[in-house]
Amino acid sequence: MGRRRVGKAFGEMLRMVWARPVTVKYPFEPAKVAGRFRGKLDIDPAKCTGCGVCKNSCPAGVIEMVKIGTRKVGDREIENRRPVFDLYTCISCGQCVDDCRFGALKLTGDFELAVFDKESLVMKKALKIVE
Amino acid sequence: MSEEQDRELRKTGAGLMEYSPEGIMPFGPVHPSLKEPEYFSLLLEGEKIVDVQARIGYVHRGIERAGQDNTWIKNIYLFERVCGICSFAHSIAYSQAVEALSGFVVPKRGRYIRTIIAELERIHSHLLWLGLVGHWTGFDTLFMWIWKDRERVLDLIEAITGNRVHKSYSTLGGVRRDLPDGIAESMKKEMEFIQKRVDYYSELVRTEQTIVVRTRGVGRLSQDAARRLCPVGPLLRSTGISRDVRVEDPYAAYDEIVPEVKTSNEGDIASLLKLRLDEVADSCRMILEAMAKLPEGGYKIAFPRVVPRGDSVFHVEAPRGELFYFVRSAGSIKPSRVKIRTPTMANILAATEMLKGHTLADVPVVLTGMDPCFGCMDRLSVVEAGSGREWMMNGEQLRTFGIEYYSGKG
Amino acid sequence: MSQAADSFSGRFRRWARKRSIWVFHVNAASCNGCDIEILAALTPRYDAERFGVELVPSPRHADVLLVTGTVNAQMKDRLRDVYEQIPEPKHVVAIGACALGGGVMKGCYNVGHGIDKVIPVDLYIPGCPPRPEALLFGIIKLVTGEPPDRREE
Amino acid sequence: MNLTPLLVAEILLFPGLTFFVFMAFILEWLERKTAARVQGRRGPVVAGPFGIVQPVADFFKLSMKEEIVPEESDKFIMRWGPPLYFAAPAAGLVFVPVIALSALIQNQFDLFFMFFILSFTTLMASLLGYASAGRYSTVAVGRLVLQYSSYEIPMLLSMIVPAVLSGKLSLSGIVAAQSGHWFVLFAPVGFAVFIIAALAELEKPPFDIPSASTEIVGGWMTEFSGNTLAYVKLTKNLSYVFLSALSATLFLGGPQGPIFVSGAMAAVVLHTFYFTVKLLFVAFLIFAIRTALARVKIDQATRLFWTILTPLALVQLGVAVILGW
Amino acid sequence: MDSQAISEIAAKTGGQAFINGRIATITVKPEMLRDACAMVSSIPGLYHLSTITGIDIGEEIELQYHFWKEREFVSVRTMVGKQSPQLRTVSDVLPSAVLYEAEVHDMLGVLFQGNALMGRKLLLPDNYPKDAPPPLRKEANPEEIRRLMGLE
Repeated sequence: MGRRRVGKAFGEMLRMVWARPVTVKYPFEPAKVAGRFRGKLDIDPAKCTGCGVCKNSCPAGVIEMVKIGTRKVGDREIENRRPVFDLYTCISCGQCVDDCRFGALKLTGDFELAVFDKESLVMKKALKIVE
Repeated sequence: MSEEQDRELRKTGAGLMEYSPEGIMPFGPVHPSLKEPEYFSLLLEGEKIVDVQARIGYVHRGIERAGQDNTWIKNIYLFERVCGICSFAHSIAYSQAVEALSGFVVPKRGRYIRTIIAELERIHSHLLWLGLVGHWTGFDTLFMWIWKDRERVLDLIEAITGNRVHKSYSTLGGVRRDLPDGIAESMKKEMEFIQKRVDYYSELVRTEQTIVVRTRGVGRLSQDAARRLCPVGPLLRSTGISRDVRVEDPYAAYDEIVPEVKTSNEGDIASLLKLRLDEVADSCRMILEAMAKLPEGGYKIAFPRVVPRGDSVFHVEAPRGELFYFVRSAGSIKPSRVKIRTPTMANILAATEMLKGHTLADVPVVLTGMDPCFGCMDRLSVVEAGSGREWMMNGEQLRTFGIEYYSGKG
Repeated sequence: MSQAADSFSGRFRRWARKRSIWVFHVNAASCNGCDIEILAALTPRYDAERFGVELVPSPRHADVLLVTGTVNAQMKDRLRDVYEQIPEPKHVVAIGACALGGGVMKGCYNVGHGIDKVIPVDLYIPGCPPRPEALLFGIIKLVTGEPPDRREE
Repeated sequence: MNLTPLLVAEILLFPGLTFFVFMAFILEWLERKTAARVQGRRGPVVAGPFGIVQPVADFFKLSMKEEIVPEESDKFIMRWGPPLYFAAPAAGLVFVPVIALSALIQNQFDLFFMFFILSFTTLMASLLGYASAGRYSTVAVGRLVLQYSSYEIPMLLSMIVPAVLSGKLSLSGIVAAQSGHWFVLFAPVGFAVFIIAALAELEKPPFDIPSASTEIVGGWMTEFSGNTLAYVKLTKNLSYVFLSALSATLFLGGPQGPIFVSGAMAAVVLHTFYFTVKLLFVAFLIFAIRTALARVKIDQATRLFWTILTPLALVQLGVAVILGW
Repeated sequence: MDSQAISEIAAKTGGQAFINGRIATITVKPEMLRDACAMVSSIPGLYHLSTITGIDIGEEIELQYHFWKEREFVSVRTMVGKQSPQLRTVSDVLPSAVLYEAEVHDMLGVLFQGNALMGRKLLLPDNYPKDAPPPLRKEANPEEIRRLMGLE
């Protein structure tokens, strides 16, 4: 242990002058994100069956099942439902992805989500395709 | 006081202060010292603190109540968000309390991985705190350096868990995913880097005179007071009482990867600096040891949706100290009561004790010294912005006091 | 003022505002996750100062108010006070799932669902918490994407 | 003193007000950029090449913002205080020789005027803080005055040292007496004391006690906004220039340099060059100290100034008296 | 754990001791709570009061005082009626209980006589609706509370 004095940090400061700054180039260059990064939720509408498991597993109550029509199974009318995601309040935990048996959901690495209007973050993708 | 006067008083202070009608003027709750907001009413005499009272609750959200309405699994994500800094400690404390109730045993690999993440989190939390001590004492260079190094720990956490802050990694019955491939090498590299930097920082904080005069002998807590007020974590250990949940009541894989409990007899902020840096170094060692010993096999078991009836008490050593969970199950898909006692709640009394007799300039240092996490404390409740402090005194009084104090001195 | 001079001063004003963004941060009952990410955005790795972002201690100095957390009953008035103390033109950025819509705290009894019910919000940055890069992206979008300038309205 | 049109132009443009305001912006930029560098970051980048106009953008943005004047505050002082505050270092800089060995305006006793300017700046700051009637401002003003009363004595003592060495009481006279041997060689301690006191005057760490943001928010500037804030910030930077210029003048020989040429234009260029280099050197010195240290407490600062720096400055003064004699 | 010491305390305070794995529970009457806590905390090493848990169990409010030492927990348990729950404070023998008691007071409305923090809010907002039950009581409705506080 060295002697106590004022200005112990000078040495390191001088060293830092010659070291390269660690600042990333973002936003001038794309950001490097870890492969596992949990970013924006995405749905593959083709795989979604509307079972509603994701709705039950979502801790933030992001998912709402919306009726988009009916289909006939035998002689019964069954409601066709598809999830709508309020992505602005999604916490990207990935529980719905874990629980989806059909592999329709996945978390992308997308994080550039800032918007002026939060309603534009509501993801209605699953509804459109079926229509 | 008339309503008009009341309104007048509210007009100044840039909206940063609260005003209470008894002629008491607390400072806060929105205060620029970043991090969290807490509330202490300080009764000042000039710059000297005569008495301290804590008013918490600016971050109170009501998480305990919400936990009773959520299913067992959803609660992991909820409780994790009690606090952004020790989020993993919350999720393993809760998971293990529930696992203890149902009697399932987590596979060894899962327990090792939990240990590794918990230690990574300790490193990140301690470094964050150390940087903030730099910030609060006006040493911004130190703050920047430490946060620069801390990013590398966050990179590791992100690579393993997928998020820098809220790990969402522990689940009932283990961890959600296995460690990614090739993490061992980068872990080794980063840990060696951190160890080197920690050596430098502990040298720096022990020998840089301006830091020493701000921390030595400041915020002293005696061992007696510590026994009386029951603080936890580094604050307790800094008074010479060797108590660490990881050693005394091992959970996860701490029975095989044994931490070294550091203590100090000084009980002041300077000793806390040293203690926390030593703990970071020790965590690096434990992570490397755990990576070397990492057993093969499953990392998770399937967990039922219903948890058997019973009470469970569990605690873990979060970066700030003992984090306590009480879980009661009525045998349904929801807990019937979850009680969380966060480390800051236990430390707050000790901190008010530590503040007495110091001056205003010591407040940030002492408060950061205990590493407050008001988000945690009000958990169920939560915070506000900046660190808030209040000090009791009305404007006129304060002005007069200030003038008298300074003219007396200057 | 002549047309040309007006457009010059207008352009100059926009130029200055785009390059000097002083932020004030209010934690309205958040878990600290977003707060430490805001701090991280200022530290060497992300260095928001590159874009003229500076964290100021008093709302009187600020241009942009960063709000994290689901605002609770105790913080509600504080938040509104702070908002009113900021001189025009001012912008509010809501950060994190809680500030946008309550996030995982929706079931709690002491939270509001989104700060836009308390003060007007110009930009929303979702995420729990958003990465520092996402914050940089948001701030730049805020100043270059020409958010409504309320003073001129 | 005759005010000729040329002199007026010199006072307003070069090397007067405009030049020093320009230097103030450049110094702030350099300070931020260098701080960023030693902290491992880049600092301002987007405003102009390498972010060089960042301080300008800050200044104009602030001046175009709404100004909020607290209702409790003293409106008169809030309105007229900032120009006065700004005028203090600006007036002082006119007495500093830059382009020649003698200043634009000189007087036999202008060192006393410097004393006055230094006190006046702090006085104005405390007046402004007090007038704004915020509680944080009030605490800050208390600290400001206490700090002022402790650094003033060593600062003035160390400023008298060059006067004693040269036997003159004007800045131009002191500069003229330094040809070939700068006073820093005879009075290194005086120089050090002056630099440390300058840190306190400028409220930079470790003496940023009156504006410690983690303790008392914005210090005495908490309640300012818009235009007032812009000018207050500019004045702080101008004071930075002023104190750097003053120490370059008093201890480092001002515009004196090793090479002299004949010819008026060349002499102006060289003198300005030497002066700027010295000014930047002192600014960097102040800056390096400020970056490497933590803030001390007010009682510690007071103790430092009264028990260590004042005796040191007195000893230096004694030595200077013997040397000058 | 000293199961003997535990049962002795139980016997002295007229309560029942129950040991389940690493958790020992002593159930006592509210009047004896303070004595029981004092006795438990005087067992060497057991001075650390982790927290006080309050649970609304329908007719009554259950309070558990958790003490901790090494691998063992000792919980002192008592029940108070829900109508006007009152207890004597233990903060004079266990100073660290002050905040925990205040928290239980906030959350469940239990009054601890002698605690300095009674009657003021610790965690709850100042404008917490007066007619709403404390938030952790079973009858409290989070939605309703939010509506009353104007958070909707």
